[in-house]
Amino acid sequence: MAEAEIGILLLSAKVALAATGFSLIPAFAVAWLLARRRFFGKALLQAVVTLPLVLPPVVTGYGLLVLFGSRGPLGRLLEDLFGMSFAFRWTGAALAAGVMAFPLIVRPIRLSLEAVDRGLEEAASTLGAASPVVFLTVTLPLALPGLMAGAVLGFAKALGEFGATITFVSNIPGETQTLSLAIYALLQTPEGDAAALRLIGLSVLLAVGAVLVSEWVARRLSKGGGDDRA
Amino acid sequence: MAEAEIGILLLSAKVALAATGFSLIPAFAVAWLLARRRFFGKALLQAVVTLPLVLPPVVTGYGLLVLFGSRGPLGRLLEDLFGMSFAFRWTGAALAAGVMAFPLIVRPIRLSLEAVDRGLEEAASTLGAASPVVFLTVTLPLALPGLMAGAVLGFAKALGEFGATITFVSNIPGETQTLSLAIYALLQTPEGDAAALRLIGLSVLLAVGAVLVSEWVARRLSKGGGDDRA
Amino acid sequence: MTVLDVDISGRRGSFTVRAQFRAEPGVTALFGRSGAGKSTILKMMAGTARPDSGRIAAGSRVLFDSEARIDLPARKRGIGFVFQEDRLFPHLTVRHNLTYGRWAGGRRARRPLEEIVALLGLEAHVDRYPDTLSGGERQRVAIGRALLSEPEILLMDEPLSSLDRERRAEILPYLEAVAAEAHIPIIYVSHETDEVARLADRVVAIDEGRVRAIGTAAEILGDAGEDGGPVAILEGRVTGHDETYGTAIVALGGGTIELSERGLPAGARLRLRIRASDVALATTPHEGLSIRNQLPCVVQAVALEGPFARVMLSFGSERIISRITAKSADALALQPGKPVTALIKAVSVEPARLRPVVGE
Amino acid sequence: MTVLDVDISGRRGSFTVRAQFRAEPGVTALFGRSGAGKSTILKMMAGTARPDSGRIAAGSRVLFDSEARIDLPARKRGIGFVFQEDRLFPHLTVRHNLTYGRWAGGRRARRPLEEIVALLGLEAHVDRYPDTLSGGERQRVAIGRALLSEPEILLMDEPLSSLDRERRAEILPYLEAVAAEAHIPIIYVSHETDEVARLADRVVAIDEGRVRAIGTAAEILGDAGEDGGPVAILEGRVTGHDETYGTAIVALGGGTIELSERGLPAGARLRLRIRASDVALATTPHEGLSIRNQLPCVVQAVALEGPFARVMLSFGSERIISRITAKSADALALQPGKPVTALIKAVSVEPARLRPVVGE
Amino acid sequence: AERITIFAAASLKEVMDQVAADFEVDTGIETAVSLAASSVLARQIEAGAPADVYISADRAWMDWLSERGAIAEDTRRTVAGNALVIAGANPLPGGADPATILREGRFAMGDPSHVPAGRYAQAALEHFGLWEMAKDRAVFGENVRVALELARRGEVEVAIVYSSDLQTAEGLSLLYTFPPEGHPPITYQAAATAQAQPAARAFLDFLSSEAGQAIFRERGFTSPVSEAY
Ligand SMILES: Nc1ncnc2c1ncn2[C@@H]1O[C@H](COP(=O)(O)OP(=O)(O)OP(=O)(O)O)[C@@H](O)[C@H]1O
Ligand SMILES: Nc1ncnc2c1ncn2[C@@H]1O[C@H](COP(=O)(O)OP(=O)(O)OP(=O)(O)O)[C@@H](O)[C@H]1O
Ligand SMILES: [Mg+2]
Ligand SMILES: [Mg+2]
Repeated sequence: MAEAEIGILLLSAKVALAATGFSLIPAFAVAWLLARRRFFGKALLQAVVTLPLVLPPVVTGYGLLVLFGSRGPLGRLLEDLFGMSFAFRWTGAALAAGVMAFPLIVRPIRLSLEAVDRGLEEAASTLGAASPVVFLTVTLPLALPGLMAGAVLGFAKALGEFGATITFVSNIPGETQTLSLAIYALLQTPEGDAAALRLIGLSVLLAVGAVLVSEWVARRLSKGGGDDRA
Repeated sequence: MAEAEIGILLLSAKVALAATGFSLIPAFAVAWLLARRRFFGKALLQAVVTLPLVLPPVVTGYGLLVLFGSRGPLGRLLEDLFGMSFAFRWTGAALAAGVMAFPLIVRPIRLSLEAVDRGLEEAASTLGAASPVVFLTVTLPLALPGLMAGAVLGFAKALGEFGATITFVSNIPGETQTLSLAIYALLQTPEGDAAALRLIGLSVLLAVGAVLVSEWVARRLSKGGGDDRA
Repeated sequence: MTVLDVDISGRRGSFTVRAQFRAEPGVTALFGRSGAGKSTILKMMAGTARPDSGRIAAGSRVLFDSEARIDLPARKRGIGFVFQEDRLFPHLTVRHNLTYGRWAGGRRARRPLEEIVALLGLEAHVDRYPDTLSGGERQRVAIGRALLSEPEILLMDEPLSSLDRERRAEILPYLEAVAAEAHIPIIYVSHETDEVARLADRVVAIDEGRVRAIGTAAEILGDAGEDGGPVAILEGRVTGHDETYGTAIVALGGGTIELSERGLPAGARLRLRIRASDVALATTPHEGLSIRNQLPCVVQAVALEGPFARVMLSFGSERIISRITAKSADALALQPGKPVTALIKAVSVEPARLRPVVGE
Repeated sequence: MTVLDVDISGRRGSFTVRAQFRAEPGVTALFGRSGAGKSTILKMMAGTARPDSGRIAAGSRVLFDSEARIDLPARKRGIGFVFQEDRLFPHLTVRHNLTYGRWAGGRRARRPLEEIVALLGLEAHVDRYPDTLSGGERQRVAIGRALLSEPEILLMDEPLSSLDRERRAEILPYLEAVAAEAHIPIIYVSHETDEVARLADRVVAIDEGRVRAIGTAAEILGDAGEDGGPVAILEGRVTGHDETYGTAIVALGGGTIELSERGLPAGARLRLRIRASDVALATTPHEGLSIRNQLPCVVQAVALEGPFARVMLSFGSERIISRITAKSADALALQPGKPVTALIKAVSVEPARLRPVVGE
Repeated sequence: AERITIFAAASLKEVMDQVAADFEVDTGIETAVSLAASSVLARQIEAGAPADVYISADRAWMDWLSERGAIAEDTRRTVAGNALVIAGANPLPGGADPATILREGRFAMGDPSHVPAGRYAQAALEHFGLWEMAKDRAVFGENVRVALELARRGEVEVAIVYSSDLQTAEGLSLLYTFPPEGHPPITYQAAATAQAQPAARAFLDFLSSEAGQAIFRERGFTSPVSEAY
């Protein structure tokens, strides 16, 4: 494996991990709102969350470019406030991947949250647990399968994300060129096929690895139930 | 709304519906295997199912071309057996969308199936119900939320699918040019922005509509529990 | 006539079960402490848990045989199972839950739905979904669902545990009738010695996964009345009535006893349940007492149990137990061989179970 | 000392509840048929269901007040709730379920975990997950979880329904002790009149969502003994012992009664439970009988009930009920004003509840 | 070391690999090449992408950037041209003309609505009066690579592509080359962006140099037709 390929692999993993990692909490929050609250515009929120799935990725990419580019309103705001910049950086690739993965993470979590027995949460609160504690000790562990499923789908999607990423942060080797983008570049000419196949192989390995790890984790969790003792 | 745009809209809806519709049963079967059976290579199956998510869509598109093209082994087989052809047809667009949507449909169904109380299936069988009947009267209704979630995610993805579709069946107006492809094409030319925005609006409407319908159906189902009497 | 033959051993986690017993038509009670393995045995009989080895046969039908590699699926075992946790279908109305065995299980209808619904007092709830039912209502639906599946074997795991006494009193006779009419084996798990004594033809005592003892209710429960005290169970036959007072005369081993129970057909066989604490003793027959049943007995044995004395009496061929204070036993100078009069109030004698005149 | 004041009305679907009662420290039983609304009332007290209007106060702490718009969340109500369905946390071991109130609820530890585990016989199961526990084991964990949360009010919804008699006999005294020591109100739902009579200081009879009657166990259950017959409940005080035979002498309204129970402290107040069917009558005192308690009474009333006669007797200031056959009543020529001797076997008198010498 | 970022049309992948390597050897200036669709790159530059050089396969997007003042106008130049050809898997007996080749069966070409090669192909066919007859049998690929692949796999009979694309495609042979006068000139333009580093000019000069042009020609591109823009 060439050094460049290792670099691409590591970058992809970093981008996908960051995308999934940073999406999980907001996704859980949105899923919780959708599963548990009744409010005006709930269906609309669900629709908005689903949007990145429905639109061609290029559109989402352009949207991100307009909002989070170095000239975009949000991009400028974040730059000013936190010195955080997404434009044409790996962070931007992670943002794009995160946005695209978001609906895939939200749905399974919502599904799991809806399936959590409210009676158990009631029992927890009669035992004196405050809402955040009930959440951490009962709701969250019981929704874990959904969280896992969401994380796996999200991570896989983040690995494979292409359209929004290339549109938002371009295809800059070493900075934003993830596996998907590199494969795309190689596929532009027949000569690149061999190299592309190697990268595809890497992608597949990464995906299989992630799935195996997730299945293993899921099995451990379902066996143990987790040691959630505070 | 121009006539062409209506045509594109209808085609998109047709492709997405067909993709989701035809994916549901195999997706359910795969989800069932993954949720209920222990077999060698189970994690591998899960990985393979997840693959279209991980790979750049172009790769999946090429893969479909190789397998299901009119010269591809599966393409030829299907042509010979059923006179079914995918190449450059809307059916091919549906196939591409279906394959890309597949992992998104499988996961929530699997999640729901894993959450179904096996005790209820046991109870059904002690009451004399044969396995397929237990499945139809107990397992399926109880896994319905997952089926719904999978269908919504799948439909949304099918609407938005772009990379694999354009690679597999190209962009043939009236035959394979879905909303996504049309939007993409418009965005490629500097003058296309206005028209693209209109189509994006259409996409958003379609997505919001689909989500609203699904939420409504879900609410009805959870209220009634469904009249599953045979 | 189906006789159920069970001889299985198996495991659930670290818990092992080894059970062998026969259940003839009628009620066989599984009796034992919490965690003894009763539910596990039922599940193995139903086919929802798998024994490691052994054989289960219902008459000539082999349900399970590890050697012959027979393992009928649950649905082919012809069972009706009232699970300890109710296991109602949450997505079906009470009505569709009740009739599930018919529309999904293909079991033929014999008992009318209305009869069961009325018996269980579910009239107001048939179109509701289980999630809002009260605990007892859920349990009643579960009973009805099993009864309506027209089982050839009925397995009931504490079916009446969350029901009030009035409701039990309505359902119990129905279960007795089912057992008598349908002539099917009913395996009944219960902690209520009353219920067991009343219903059970046979009691299988389970302890730590093994069968500790098998016998009649009298033999097994003899030592465990409803307040923990001993109970004697006598078999008798109705010989006459006192129409004025509505009492029945029952002939027992060596005499008769008067019973305050109307409507017992003459000739009917009865099982009488007499709590040891309801039996007082006197050294001579007494007049001017409200206690009408004064049975001439002979003391067989006197066992001191702390402040109590348990006195075994023979009354003709029957055995009666009396529990009195040790002080009284001393005062009466009881010892084996001494003839005494057992005083049993007519209202203390409970007809544990009425058997049809025919049969046996 | 917390007195619980409940006055609420509310709905669950089409079912309406309207309940008003007071629960002082000690055990208040909610008694009523399946579907009467007992669980609903408990849930409203616990704060897991919301009444439409009314007020719930524990001493000076207002838990709910629709007018003052107070609605304390469940966790702040200081309750321990044993739900009818056990509601164990499936993802936590038995140990972590039991101690949940401590590590998640911030309730301070008072009772040692080991004591509760031993009481409930869960030693072998503390590190298991609930899904493989037997029905009774689950119920015991649920009881332990509530007890260990150190509640100021204990709500128990049929906590012993799936436990065997031995286990009940172990847990009941503990509950009595909790009620006595901790001086907290316990609201106890049960169908077992025995349990209720033994435990309850007060019984609230619930019927179709309303309070039908409130009173002592004697008043409410007077008409419903464990076999459906009437029961008298007398209050007495231990005055002495017979060490040789292990019996206690209890002074009642107008005399004494001998009780076969060891270890009753002299001076302790007792509640005695006497089933009407355990009381025989004689026109004269008798010798040579194993029945040691012969109380001189006066017939107050005789009511015929089919083949039975219910005889109300006054014994000093106390009331005793006797149930004999109508035939005996005629034979003894019972009528109001007639002096008779009530014969009560020492073993038939059950100390329903022991109260500490202090208190009240 | 100095480092410049080149935004180049994806179809220039091979050329850019070679050019970048040679340029670095020559000057010691490192390059990073971002390959994507011309439209995507143009919009990114307009949004402030840190690109120093833009190389477009499509004049229109260069014009679009120029209108917005996003490129250094004085550096804009045509760096290569291309020829339009018909490629197929089965070599035909010589002398075939487009009318014969395209008489029946599906053929692939770029999407004339947005892919430049498609626009040129439409123009060329119109030039021969074949467009109306052939357009319903055309398969519009999103990029040349797809069109080539379709032809190579036999999904279509032939594909209309650039001669440079044919260069490396195994199993395909040249069937016909369209005369350049039949379609608008095919040009690849390059320019430094408005905020480019000075080294961008060196890179552009390298593209126009003998060494740079040799690489283009080696890959099947033609010399830039001089053209006024
Ligand atoms: N999978 C398992 N792993 C370990 N122990 C188990 C498992 N399943 C059941 N047990 C244990 O087996 C014993 C018997 O369980 P079973 O449910 O048969 O008891 P039971 O007699 O029905 O008790 P109860 O009256 O409380 O319902 C219990 O102690 C239970 O904890
Ligand atoms: N959401 C609801 N919609 C309609 N009816 C309801 C709802 N919730 C409860 N009920 C009804 O209210 C009545 C009282 O229920 P509750 O659970 O309080 O009874 P209970 O006294 O605890 O009975 P059990 O002894 O059977 O547990 C029941 O008949 C029940 O069906
Ligand atoms: Mg059990
Ligand atoms: Mg209840």
